Amino acid sequence: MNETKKIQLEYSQMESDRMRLNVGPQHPSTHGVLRLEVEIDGEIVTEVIPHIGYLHRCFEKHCEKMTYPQVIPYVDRLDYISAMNNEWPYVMAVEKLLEIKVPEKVEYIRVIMAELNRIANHQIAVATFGLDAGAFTPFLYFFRDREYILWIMEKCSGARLLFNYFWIGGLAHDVYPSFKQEVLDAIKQVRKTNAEVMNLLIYNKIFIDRTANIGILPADVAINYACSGPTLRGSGVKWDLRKDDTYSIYNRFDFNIPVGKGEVGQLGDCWDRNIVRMYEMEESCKIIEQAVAQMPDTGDVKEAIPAKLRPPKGAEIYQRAENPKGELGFYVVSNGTEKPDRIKARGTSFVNLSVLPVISKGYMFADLILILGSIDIVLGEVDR
Amino acid sequence: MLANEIYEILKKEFGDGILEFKEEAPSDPYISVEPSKIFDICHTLRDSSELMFDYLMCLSGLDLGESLGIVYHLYSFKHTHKIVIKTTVPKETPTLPSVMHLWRTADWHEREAFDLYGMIFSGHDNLIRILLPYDWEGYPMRKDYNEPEEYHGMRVPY
Amino acid sequence: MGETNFLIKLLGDNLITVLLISALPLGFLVVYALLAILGELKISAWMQERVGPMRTGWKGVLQPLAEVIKLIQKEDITPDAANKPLYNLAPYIVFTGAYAAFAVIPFSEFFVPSGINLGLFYIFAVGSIGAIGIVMGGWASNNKYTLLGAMRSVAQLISYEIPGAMAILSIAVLSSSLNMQEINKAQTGWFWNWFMFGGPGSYEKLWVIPFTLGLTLIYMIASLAETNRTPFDIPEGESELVAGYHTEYSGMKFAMFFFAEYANMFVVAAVLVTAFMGGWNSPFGSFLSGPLWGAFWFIGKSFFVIFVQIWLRWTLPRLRVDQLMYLGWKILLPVSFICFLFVSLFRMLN
Amino acid sequence: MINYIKSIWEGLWTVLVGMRITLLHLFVRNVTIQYPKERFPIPDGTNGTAMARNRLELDMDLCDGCKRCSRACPVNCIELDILQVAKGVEQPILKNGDKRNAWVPSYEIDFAKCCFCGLCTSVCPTDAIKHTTEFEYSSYKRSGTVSYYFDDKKDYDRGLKFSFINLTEAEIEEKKRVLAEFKAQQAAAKAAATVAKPEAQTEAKTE
Amino acid sequence: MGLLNRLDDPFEGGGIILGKVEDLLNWGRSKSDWYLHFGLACCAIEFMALNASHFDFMRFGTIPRTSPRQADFIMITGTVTLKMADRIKILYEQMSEPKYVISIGSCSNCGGPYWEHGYHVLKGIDRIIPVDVYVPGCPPRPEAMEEGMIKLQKLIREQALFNGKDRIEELEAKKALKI
Repeated sequence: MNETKKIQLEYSQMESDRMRLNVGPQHPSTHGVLRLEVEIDGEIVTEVIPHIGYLHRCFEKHCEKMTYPQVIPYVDRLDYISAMNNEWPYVMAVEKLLEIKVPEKVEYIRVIMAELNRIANHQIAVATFGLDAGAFTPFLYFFRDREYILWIMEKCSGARLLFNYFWIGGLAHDVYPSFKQEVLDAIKQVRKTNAEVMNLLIYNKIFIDRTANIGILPADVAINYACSGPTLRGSGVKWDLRKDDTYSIYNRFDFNIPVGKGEVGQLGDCWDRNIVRMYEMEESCKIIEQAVAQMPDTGDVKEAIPAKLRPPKGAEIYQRAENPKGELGFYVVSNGTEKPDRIKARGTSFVNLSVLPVISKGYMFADLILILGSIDIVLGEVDR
Repeated sequence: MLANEIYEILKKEFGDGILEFKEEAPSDPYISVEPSKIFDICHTLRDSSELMFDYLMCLSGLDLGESLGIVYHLYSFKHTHKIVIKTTVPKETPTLPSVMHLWRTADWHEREAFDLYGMIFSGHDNLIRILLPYDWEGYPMRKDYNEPEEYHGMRVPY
Repeated sequence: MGETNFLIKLLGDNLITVLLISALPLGFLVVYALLAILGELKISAWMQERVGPMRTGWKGVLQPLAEVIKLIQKEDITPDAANKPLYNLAPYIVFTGAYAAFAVIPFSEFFVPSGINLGLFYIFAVGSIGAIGIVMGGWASNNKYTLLGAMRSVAQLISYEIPGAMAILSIAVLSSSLNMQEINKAQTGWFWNWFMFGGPGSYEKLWVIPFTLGLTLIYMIASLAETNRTPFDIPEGESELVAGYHTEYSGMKFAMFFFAEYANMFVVAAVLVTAFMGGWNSPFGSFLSGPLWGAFWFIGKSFFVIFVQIWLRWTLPRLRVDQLMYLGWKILLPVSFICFLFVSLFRMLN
Repeated sequence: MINYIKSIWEGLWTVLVGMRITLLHLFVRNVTIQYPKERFPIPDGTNGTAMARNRLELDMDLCDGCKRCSRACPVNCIELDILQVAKGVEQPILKNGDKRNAWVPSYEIDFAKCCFCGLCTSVCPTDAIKHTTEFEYSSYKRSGTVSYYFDDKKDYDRGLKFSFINLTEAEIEEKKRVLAEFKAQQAAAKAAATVAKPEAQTEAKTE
Repeated sequence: MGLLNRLDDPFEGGGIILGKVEDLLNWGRSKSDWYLHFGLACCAIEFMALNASHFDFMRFGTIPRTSPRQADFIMITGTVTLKMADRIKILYEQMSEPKYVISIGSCSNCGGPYWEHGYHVLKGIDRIIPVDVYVPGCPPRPEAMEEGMIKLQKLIREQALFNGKDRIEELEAKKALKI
């Protein structure tokens, strides 16, 4: 079944009726409330027009009305699957505006939390990708493991999904005594399930046939569309903000940047984007192991939290960090009061989704769903 | 390459088109430019071999009171340097050239800026609303925006 | 006919008997469908380290009953733009196709509703009626998703009928009969007499075993496609076509499709069991064999096959429609031809 | 041809590998926690963990009406009124021994709006407002108000707005009256003082 | 006429057979609830967790359906924007009777965190469709959603089919009289 090449469309010779299909906003596999206007010829997609904004929750307007700490709950709700990673660039941006130095222990806890959340996010991404392909069981195995990670986060922050844990200058709560051991147990479980899913789903022949050689995204197109994260790395571009524009304490850890290699198909296909996520989970496990070993036991996580938050007037900063989905940036403009003048979130999924019409043309309708799944979007971040 | 060197290069090429260069901690250094020249400047930024800004990180709209601002955050994969380009347009005639054909990612960013702030990007292929419904009125991120009372028979305020 | 049906022996050949004979599979079907629904829910749950329905009766055993009661009460919507006669007729046609196949299924040595000589042929003929119902339902719903689902379904059914028929044809060659009861009788004895293992014979049959095993596998795959189950559930592929051809159906009409799917599962399992796995024969020679034990073995084996179907469903991802065609036409069909060739050769040599 | 056979073999083999994994899971003990009978361990602030952020609870005997929670709330779901304590006339104390500065005659949290971010609990100086581990208060109505101290605590079907007042209407009236009297007294005293002062001044001037 | 008494008065006297039938029908409906596979925002992720092994929503007899026609109830899990509101109304209308709605989370209860400045957020799903159970939380724990489900099942169990009025309303009226 390796003959599934991109089907060449020659409409000059083959005139046939095209059907306009409306996929979404309520559709089981648009990952939320995305609407795709699809033009299909038989089963072949000839045009895709994404219509977004069905979850436009006025994030940027809310930011103007809130004080700096009050924005954090709203930042959580952007990419609600990886809320810790969302909070981080925002908190870093404000810390840079205020020129706050964060204590050592806080940095380590932040790294551990962000990487745990990265694992949780990739678990959902791979799980829903498998679900799009019709495999339901790996989905539940991943969600079972994700639960163990969420328990750790809940014990630290008090919430299961939207944590409000990273505060400007510190953390909302210190970690609990058995934290390190539980984190190590959780990543042990993650590795076990990953090995299982590799056999059950990723290297399954049907799955390979479904996902290899479709949705090919060349590296230059990816950069021109400003794709980032696994979407870009799946195309073979070795670029990770944690290494290439390093922030926090990531330069202390030893980890690789997995890139797509075109192992079973062409470089930059859906399978490559997916396998990058699987390998990244392993890299995150490595980072966590190192961070747990190096983390200082003592220290106050709240000591650097400022009492008054008034960044200098006119100061502005664009801070980006490696979200599980790619580059998440916050452009923060201060007007000298305790409320920001403007916060713009550069949503990773928003940018990554814009490449969908380009890479899904000429494939079959069933492939469109998989290509969408392989980009791993979250509508909260697309629409903001 | 440092920001002031980039400024020198641009200043040499565009002269009056470049208005200001500002670099003070904690803010990012930025170059503010003439809005009508933005396409040419961005073209140089993208294609000249020593700059090579191939990655548009972010394009944001701003409400500055009397005028609207547009901010471009650029990054270069090759040289790993970044720069911020700023420009302002008056609120009454918020027109400036589109950079969509330089960086395709600007397509949706510009549509979003049009949607929320009402800037007109001339040269954009498909400048329609993106986040809000197509029949929405007004530009909600402007500071003088008032919430509508009703939309399609549904009450909007709480 | 008399000797294959204990009811005729008991009550004589009259109208009441005929009605009773036709009602018996229906009763069985209802009980079976409830069990299969429960089995599907529970087995999928256990495979995923869950527990499945737990709050309906003891450990959730009454769950399917609750579903039937609920489905009876649901409002029956007919879309305004639908073609009403066809729309209303379609679920019944699908169900009829599935139910009619029960007429020739030999449940036991002494019970087969109708022991006609063209049993296998009849099953294949009747099995295709379902496709008409599906395409009727999909087209009449006047919905793009249902139409796509129906089109895919028909393409799939037709292309998988051929390898399935080739597999069954080999059995007809081996047993030199199309009567399902005869095929069963040919496999009497220990389980190595099943046609899955080359049928009755001595050591000479050893070389044909790989081919008959292959045919079993081919029929298994083809039957999955015919019942629209994963990995071939493309017509109702949830991730792309919402719910496929029955997207617009609700209430009892949807229940008909639902029942028909489970009935079809049993029919293909029964054919597989009859043709390849000895039907109502005990696997251990004369141990536990007899008319009632026959029914037990037959239903037990069928349930095992259904378990495998459920097992596969919760393991595999779904194929794409062109890959499905590829698998059907370019892999299953040639392989089944080769197997058929060698089986015929074997038959000729003996 | 070799590729053809190899791909068939790969297909069969990977399917078998997958089937083995799911079959093994069939015999693994399930992890489900059957909610109404069994409970998940919810972190409750002991052993160094954070408090799980579920329904808020207010200890009225600790609340001094400082309004910090209401200001910190990003969604403005906390609404409260305060009534000054008539200092001198009455000297109530809080549970923790401090002097009470204000009575709180109305304190409502609308859990339909609340975003459970925990900012209100972090700013409370007396720890009066706290998150609890309770999450079972779904309701058939949204708009109704549950009076936390007076209603039966098992019966939360009345709504999602919680009123945390432990004063009865009569008590509130009483407090208002006392305050009004006190204020009137103070005003009178002030007036007397202001009247007295100029007199004294004029007296002083004339002298 | 004892049997038919229940038609008018479900609580007093006779009506055993109809009462039993009603109980059976209600039992069937309450134990077999198929929900519309439908996620909107943050709560949908917790809803996915609810379907996963640790919580196992299927214990309650629920099965996800992708088509609204076959669904018995819909869980509004997340922020409903004005752009989306029309669609949800259509979805609700496409569902076949009897149908129920559970509103999950602050956003669908009344706009949640976005109730004050959200120019594009519908402030409460009950402005467009009737809601049976409100589950508070942002997002609610999966157990809280299960509790909402139990409340919905209780509501269905206590519905009166043969006199057109909801039993729950009458019960509440009686309760109010007694108090």
